[in-house]
Amino acid sequence: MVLSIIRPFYMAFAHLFKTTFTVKYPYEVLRPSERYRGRPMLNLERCVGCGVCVWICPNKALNMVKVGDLKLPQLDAGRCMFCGLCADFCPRIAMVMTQHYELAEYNRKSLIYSPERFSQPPKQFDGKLMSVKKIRKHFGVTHG
Amino acid sequence: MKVRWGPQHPVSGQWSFFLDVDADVVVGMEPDVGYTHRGIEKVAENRTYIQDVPIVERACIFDAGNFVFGYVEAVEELMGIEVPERAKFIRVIVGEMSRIASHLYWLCLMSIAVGLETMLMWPVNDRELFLDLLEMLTGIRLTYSYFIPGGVRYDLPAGFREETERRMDYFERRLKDYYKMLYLNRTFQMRTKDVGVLKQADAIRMSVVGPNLRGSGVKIDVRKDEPYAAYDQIDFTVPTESEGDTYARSLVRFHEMEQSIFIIREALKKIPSGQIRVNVSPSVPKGEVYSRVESARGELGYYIVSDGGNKPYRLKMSAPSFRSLLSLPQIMRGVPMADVPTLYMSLDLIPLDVDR
Amino acid sequence: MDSRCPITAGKDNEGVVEMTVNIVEDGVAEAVKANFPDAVSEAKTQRRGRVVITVQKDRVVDVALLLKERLGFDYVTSVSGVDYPNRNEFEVVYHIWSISRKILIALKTTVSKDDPRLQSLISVWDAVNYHERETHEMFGIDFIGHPNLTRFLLPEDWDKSPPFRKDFKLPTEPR
Amino acid sequence: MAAVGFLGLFLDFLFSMYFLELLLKVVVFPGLMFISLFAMVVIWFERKFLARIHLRIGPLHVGPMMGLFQPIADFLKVLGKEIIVPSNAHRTMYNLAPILVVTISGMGLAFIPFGPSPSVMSIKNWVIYYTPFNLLLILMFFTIRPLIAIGAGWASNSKFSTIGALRAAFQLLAYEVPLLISIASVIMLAGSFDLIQIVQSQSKVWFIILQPIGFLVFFVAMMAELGRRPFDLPHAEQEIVFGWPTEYTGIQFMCVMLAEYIDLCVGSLLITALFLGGWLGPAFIPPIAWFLLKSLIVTVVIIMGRGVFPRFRMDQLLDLGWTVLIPLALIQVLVVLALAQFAPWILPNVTLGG
Repeated sequence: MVLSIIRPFYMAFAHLFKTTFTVKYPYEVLRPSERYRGRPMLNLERCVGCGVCVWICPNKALNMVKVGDLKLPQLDAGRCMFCGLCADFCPRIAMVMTQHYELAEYNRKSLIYSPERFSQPPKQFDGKLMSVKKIRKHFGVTHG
Repeated sequence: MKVRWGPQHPVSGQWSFFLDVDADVVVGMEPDVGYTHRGIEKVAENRTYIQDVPIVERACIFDAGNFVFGYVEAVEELMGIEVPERAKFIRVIVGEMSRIASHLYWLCLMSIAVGLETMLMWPVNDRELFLDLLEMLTGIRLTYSYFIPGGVRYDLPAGFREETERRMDYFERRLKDYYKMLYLNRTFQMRTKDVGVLKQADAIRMSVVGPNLRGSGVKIDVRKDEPYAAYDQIDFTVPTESEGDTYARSLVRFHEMEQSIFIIREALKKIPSGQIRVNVSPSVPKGEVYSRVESARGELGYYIVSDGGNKPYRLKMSAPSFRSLLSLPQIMRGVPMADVPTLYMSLDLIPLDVDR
Repeated sequence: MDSRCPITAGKDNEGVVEMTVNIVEDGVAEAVKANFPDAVSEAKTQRRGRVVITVQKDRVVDVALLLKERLGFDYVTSVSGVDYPNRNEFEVVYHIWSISRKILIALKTTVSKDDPRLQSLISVWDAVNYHERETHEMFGIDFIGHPNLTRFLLPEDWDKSPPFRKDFKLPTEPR
Repeated sequence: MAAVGFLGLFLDFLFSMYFLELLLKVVVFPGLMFISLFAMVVIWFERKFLARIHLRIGPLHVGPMMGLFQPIADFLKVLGKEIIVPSNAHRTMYNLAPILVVTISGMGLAFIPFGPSPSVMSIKNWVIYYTPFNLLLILMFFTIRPLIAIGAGWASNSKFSTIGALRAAFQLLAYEVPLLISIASVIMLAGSFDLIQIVQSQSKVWFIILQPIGFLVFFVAMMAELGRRPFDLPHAEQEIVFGWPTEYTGIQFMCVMLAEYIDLCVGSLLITALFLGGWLGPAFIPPIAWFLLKSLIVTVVIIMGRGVFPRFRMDQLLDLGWTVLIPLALIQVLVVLALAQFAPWILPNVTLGG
C-alpha cells in the first residue's frame, strides 16, 4: 500500500527530465509525410475540364466555372474534406494533393480557389527551427 | 434537485444528462443526445458507394479506421468479391492502430475524469506515435479514407515496417509506465473499484458492446466470433475481466492495447506480397447484408440494403456507443455525484458516435 | 453449449464445407417455420451465420419470444427501418445475435405506411429501447407498448416529416 | 484643542519609526508585495513544474525565464473581464465574498513571524503584529473560510456553487480536527502558542524528527485545508465545474485565486515553522531566507500532489480524516506524553508535568 502511494511520486520525478513532446508550432514546423493530403492543386496544362472530379467529390466542394473557352474546376476549401478522391479519379492526373495545410482565411470568400489560384503551388516548408529570441525579431510579437 | 450536466460542462462532451440528485446521490439520469446528429445514414443514401467512404468514417473520427472497415466489408460482401491477402493484412494493421489511438484517447478522458492530469498528457503525446504512422501510411492523421471497396488505396511505404517496430518497442515501455502511474495508483483504484458494477446478466440484457461487455466477463469479440479480413490468421487472445466495475473495464482496454501491439507485429510478420486492390464495378448487385466489425468501442454493425444501383438504398449504422448508452442510466443510479464523470468515461461513450 | 458444427472452412473444398456448415442456421430457420407455419412467410439461411426470417407484423412478439426463450437469441445488435415507397410500406428489421450459437438472425416485418404501428419488442429484449426510439423518430413508426417513445436524436422543434423516409429530400447545398 | 492634540499625536505616530516599519511590513515584505510576488512565482512554478511532469513546456513567451510573467499577463487579461452577477443572486453577499475571502486569508499572514531581525521594537522578530497567541489566531482565520464559501455558494444561486460550498464546508470542518490535534503535540513540546517560542525550541532538533507521525498528519490535513489535489473536492473541475466560485468572473475570480495562493503560502510557512525548524539553519544565509527556502520546498511537495494523484471522493476523504488521521494524531499525542514521562532528556524543554 505504501508502495502504491510512493510509486506515482517516483514516476513523476522520473519524467521531470525527459524530453518534451511539445512542438512550438508557428516557429517550428513539422514536415508532413510524403503522402500527406493537404489542399488539392490543379495542373492547368493537363486539365481538360472533363468534370470527373466534380462528379466524384462527396461534399460538392468542386464545381466547374467557365474560364475562357474551357470549363475548369474551382475549389471551395471550406467544404473540402481532403479525401483525395478527385486526385485518384482524375484521368489525366491533373489534380494532385499537395502538402499544404495552413489554409486559414479571414472570410469565406477567400476560401474559394478560382482555377488560377487553384493551380498555384503552395509555398514550400522550410521546417527550420527558430529560437524564441529570433522569433521575436522575426515576428515582432511577444505573445504567441 | 435537478442538475443539467452539459453541454457546457468540463467533461460532458457534446450532449447533456438530466441528473436527478438527492443530496449527493444520483437517483435518476436521462441522457439528452442529438446535439451532433448529422444524419450520416441519410447522407450516405445520397452518395455513391465510393463517396460514402469519407462520410461514414466521420461518425467517429477517433476510430475512423474501424468505422470504414465495417463499411467496406459490407460493400464487398454485397459485391461478392474477395480482397487480396495483402490488403487484408494492411487493413488489420490500420484497424489495430486506430484501436490503440482510440483507447489512448479514452485513457486521457478517463484520467481527466478522475482528476489526474498527468495521465491526460502522456497518452495524448504517445497517441502521436500512431497518428504519425497512420499519416505515413494513409496520408491523413485522423480520417484516412484509406479503405475502399476492393482493397486499400496505397501500399505500405518504404521504411514503414522498421518505423513501426521502433515505435512499438517504445510504446510497450510507455504502457508499463501507464500501468504503474494509473492502474497501480492507490487513489485510482479507490475511485474505480466496485464503482458502477455491471453484472454479466445485465450486460447481456442491455446488449452493451465491446470492452464494457468483456469487463463484465462475457467473451464476445467479433474478431474471434466471425473473423473478418486477416484476423483468422493471427492468434491473439481476447482479454476479459469478471468484476464488471470501472476498474475492470479500464483493465480490459489496457490489455487490448497490448493485444493490438501483438496483432500489428504478427501482421507485419505474416504480410504476403502481392496486389493491394482489385477493380470493382461502381454498381452493386441487389441484396442486403449485415456486416460486423469490432471497433475500439465494441461491435459495429452495418446493415446495407442495395437496390442494384450505385448508391445504397439504405445504410444503417449500428454504432457501439449508441448501444452501450442504454446501460449508463442503469449504472448511474445510486452513485455519488463525484462518480458521474468516471462512469460516463468508463463506458467510453462518444457523443459523435451516439448521434451519427 | 456450443452447438456449432466443428468443421472449419478450408480453401480448396469450400463448396462442400458450405453445405455441411450451415446445419445450425438451417435448423433455426426450420424451427421458426415449424412453430409458426402461418405467420412466417420466409425463413432462409443467407450465408454462414446469417438467418433471415420474415414475419407478419401481428405475430412478431410471439416469434421473438420463441427466438429468445427457446433458441437462445439474447443479444440485440440493431433495429433498422427501411422505407419502400413503391410498396407503400416500411420494413422493420431486428438483428439479434445468439451468443451461444454464434448466429445473427434478421427478424423482418413490414408495416403499412398508412398505419405505421407495430407491437414493441421491449417486453422481449430490453436492449431494443433506444433503437426503437430512434426508428420511431426517423421513420415515424409507432411502437405500441414502448414506455418512452419521445424525442431522442432530433431537435425539440423538429416539425418536418421523419427525416429518413424517402420522401424527405436533403437540401442539395447545405450551409 | 482636542483635535489639535489628536492631530499632533497622529503626526507623531505617522513619523515614528514604529509606523514606518509597520508600513514597510504591510506593504513590502510579509505584506502585499511579497504575497503578490509569491503568488506569481508559485503560479509560474506550478505551471512549469507540472508541464515538465506532463512532458510539456508550459508558459513560454511572456517575460524572462520562459514565461515568468505569464501570471501578470493572465492577471491583466482577467482584469479586463466583465463582472457578471447571476440573476436571482444575493448581490451583497455575492459581491462581498471575494473581498472577504482574500482579506481573511491575508490576515493570517500578519501573525507569522519571519525570523529574527534588527528591529527598533522590543520584539526581535520580523512580524507585522506580535502576540503570544499568534498560532491560535492563524488557525482561527483558517477556520472562518468555510463560512465564506457557504455564503458565496448560496448567494450565487447556482447548483454547482451550492454543491461546491457544501463540499467545502464538509472538508474544511472535518480536517480542522486532525490539524488541531497534531498541533497539540507540538504545543505540548514547545510549551507555548507562540510561533517564536515554538521555533526557538527546535534549535536542537526539529520536531519532524521527534514526531514524524504528527508531521505526516499535519501535512495531509493542511493539504486538505488548502484544497490541493488530491483533496481539491470543493473545486473538482470535472464534477462541479469550479465549486463555490463557479459564477465569479473577472477581478472577483482573481481575488478567489489570490486567496488560494495566500492560503498556500500561509500553510507552507506554518508547516515549516511548526515542524521544520522555521528560520533556524546554518548562518551562511540569513534566517528569513532559510524560512522562505524551506517553505518553498514544502510548497513544491504540496503542488506535486496535483501531478500524481487522482481526486478522492467525499466519502473516502471523510473516511481518511476520521479513521486514519485523527487516530494517528492521537497516537502522536500519546507518544509525546510517554516520552515526557520516561525519556524527558530527548525533549527540548520539558514543560509537561514539570
